[in-house]
Amino acid sequence: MTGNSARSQLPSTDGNAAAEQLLLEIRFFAKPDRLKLIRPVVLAAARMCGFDEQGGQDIVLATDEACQNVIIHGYRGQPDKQITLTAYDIADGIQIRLRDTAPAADPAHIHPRDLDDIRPGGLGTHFMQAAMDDVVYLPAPGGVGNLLRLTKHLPRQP
Amino acid sequence: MTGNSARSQLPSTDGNAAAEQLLLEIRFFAKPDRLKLIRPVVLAAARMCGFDEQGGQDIVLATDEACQNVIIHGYRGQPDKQITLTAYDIADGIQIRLRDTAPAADPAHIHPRDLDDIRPGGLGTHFMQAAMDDVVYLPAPGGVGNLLRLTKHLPRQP
Amino acid sequence: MSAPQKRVIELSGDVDLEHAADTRQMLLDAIDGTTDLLVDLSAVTYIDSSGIASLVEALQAAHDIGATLGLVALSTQALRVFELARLDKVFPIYPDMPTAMSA
Amino acid sequence: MSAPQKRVIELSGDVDLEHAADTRQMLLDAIDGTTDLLVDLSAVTYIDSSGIASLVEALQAAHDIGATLGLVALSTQALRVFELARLDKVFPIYPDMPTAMSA
Ligand SMILES: Nc1ncnc2c1ncn2[C@@H]1O[C@H](COP(=O)(O)OP(=O)(O)O)[C@@H](O)[C@H]1O
Ligand SMILES: Nc1ncnc2c1ncn2[C@@H]1O[C@H](COP(=O)(O)OP(=O)(O)O)[C@@H](O)[C@H]1O
Repeated sequence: MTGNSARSQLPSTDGNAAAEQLLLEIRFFAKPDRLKLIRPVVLAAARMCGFDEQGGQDIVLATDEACQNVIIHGYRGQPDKQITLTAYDIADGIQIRLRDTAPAADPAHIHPRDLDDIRPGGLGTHFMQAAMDDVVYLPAPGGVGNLLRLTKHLPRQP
Repeated sequence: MTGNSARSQLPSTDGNAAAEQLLLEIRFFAKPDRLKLIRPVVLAAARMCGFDEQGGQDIVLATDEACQNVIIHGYRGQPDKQITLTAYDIADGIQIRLRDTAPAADPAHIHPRDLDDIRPGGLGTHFMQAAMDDVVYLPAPGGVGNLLRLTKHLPRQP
Repeated sequence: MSAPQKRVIELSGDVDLEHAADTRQMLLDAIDGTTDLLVDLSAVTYIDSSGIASLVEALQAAHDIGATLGLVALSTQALRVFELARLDKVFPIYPDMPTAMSA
Repeated sequence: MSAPQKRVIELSGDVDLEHAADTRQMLLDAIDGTTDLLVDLSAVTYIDSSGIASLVEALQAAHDIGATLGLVALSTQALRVFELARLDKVFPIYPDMPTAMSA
């Protein structure tokens, strides 16, 4: 029932940093057609955290690629599984967290192809690394699934 | 903890209609600065359900006004309270549901000002009625709070 | 030009609940004499009932001192909101600044 | 015009995971002879790694039959994605259709 999730309380922080502020939580089924709903809200969150259009587009790309990987590799296309995305304003940037309930991924096996070995695929994790400052794969807090943390800091003021 | 809400299952429907499909669920704190994150995702959901730009903008306006009323009248500005928005593709249109945990609102007291009595305020509920086909205030399922259901059907094909 | 002097106030971005207090203050601050006012909405990306409320309050404050307040360069979204509120007949609305200036 | 004939394929909207199968099929279907191909990206609103994958596959299929495949009119976002993948030196990239046609 929808009612249950309405009454569980949104976390004001995850306990890490006093300066971080939860902007919103989105839950959606792990289907390719949902990504067009996620991109605009991630862009708006990036702008709210102070990123310019280019920075925002990079954050959108990284988040989109991360969701694609959960859909394809984590859930192997099962469309009834869900992804939970939270966006945090971390004062000097943004942090996006993606949670899934897929089997635990082994970070050692998650890496892009060699960029010089030109072939279709193998670029998603490269985009995530190139677009963000920090990409961390963690086990989901409290058990089943994965937590991916994407962090990007604002460029220093000149 | 964020982990709790990740494991409670998203409803595939609310039990009403077989044809309705949950597009996504968003939870956010009831603060005015969050509305700019909500508008673009509602627009994207409206486009996904088949609405044109004008229809999408009407749905965005109605949803935004509904959130404003929860922030101002429901929660009376308390910024630690939350709103849960779900968007459904109902095959011939869209349904937006807003849940809050504010004291039960009395629908008899919720109405716009007389449009001819020109003064600041009193237009939000008018915009909701004018932009949507159906606006229903319900008690939240399972107890505390309110559930607002905004429905708009696609224009008939010529 | 023989038309009376008009003061132009520019609103921009999202004229929404987040910015309602600033919008209201900015408009009311501008009404300090009998100069007629034009509110340039060309850079407004979104406007809602809170923005409309500020503009209605400013219109009434302008009328109180014998001034006028016109709206200029509304987007499709802004025009739609004024029409839904049936305020498109209450505010003078001009498509662009030259038209508004020579009205 | 003395340039060899070129076939233009137009991609539009979000060239993302949702449309990956269609994008791939459309591109591969176009590679049916030795005609050189130009992919017009001017109407593309977003492109991700799945779109890039289809274009890389099409490029390789074109090369296999001795044809070329160029990209035309990339948005800032699209160009950025090709640069991040270091594919901006692998694909011929043209700012607009006239330039691409006369190349
Ligand atoms: N969420 C994930 N769960 C499990 N494995 C993953 C995940 N993300 C990436 N991987 C692994 O990392 C590899 C590289 O990912 P990526 O660079 O996005 O390219 P691609 O998805 O096209 O293979 C994938 O092929 C997969 O084996
Ligand atoms: N969610 C709500 N909870 C309680 N009362 C509400 C709610 N929404 C609207 N109302 C009541 O309905 C009235 C009209 O609302 P509206 O047309 O949006 O104009 P305004 O918010 O400017 O007063 C409000 O003044 C309030 O008394």
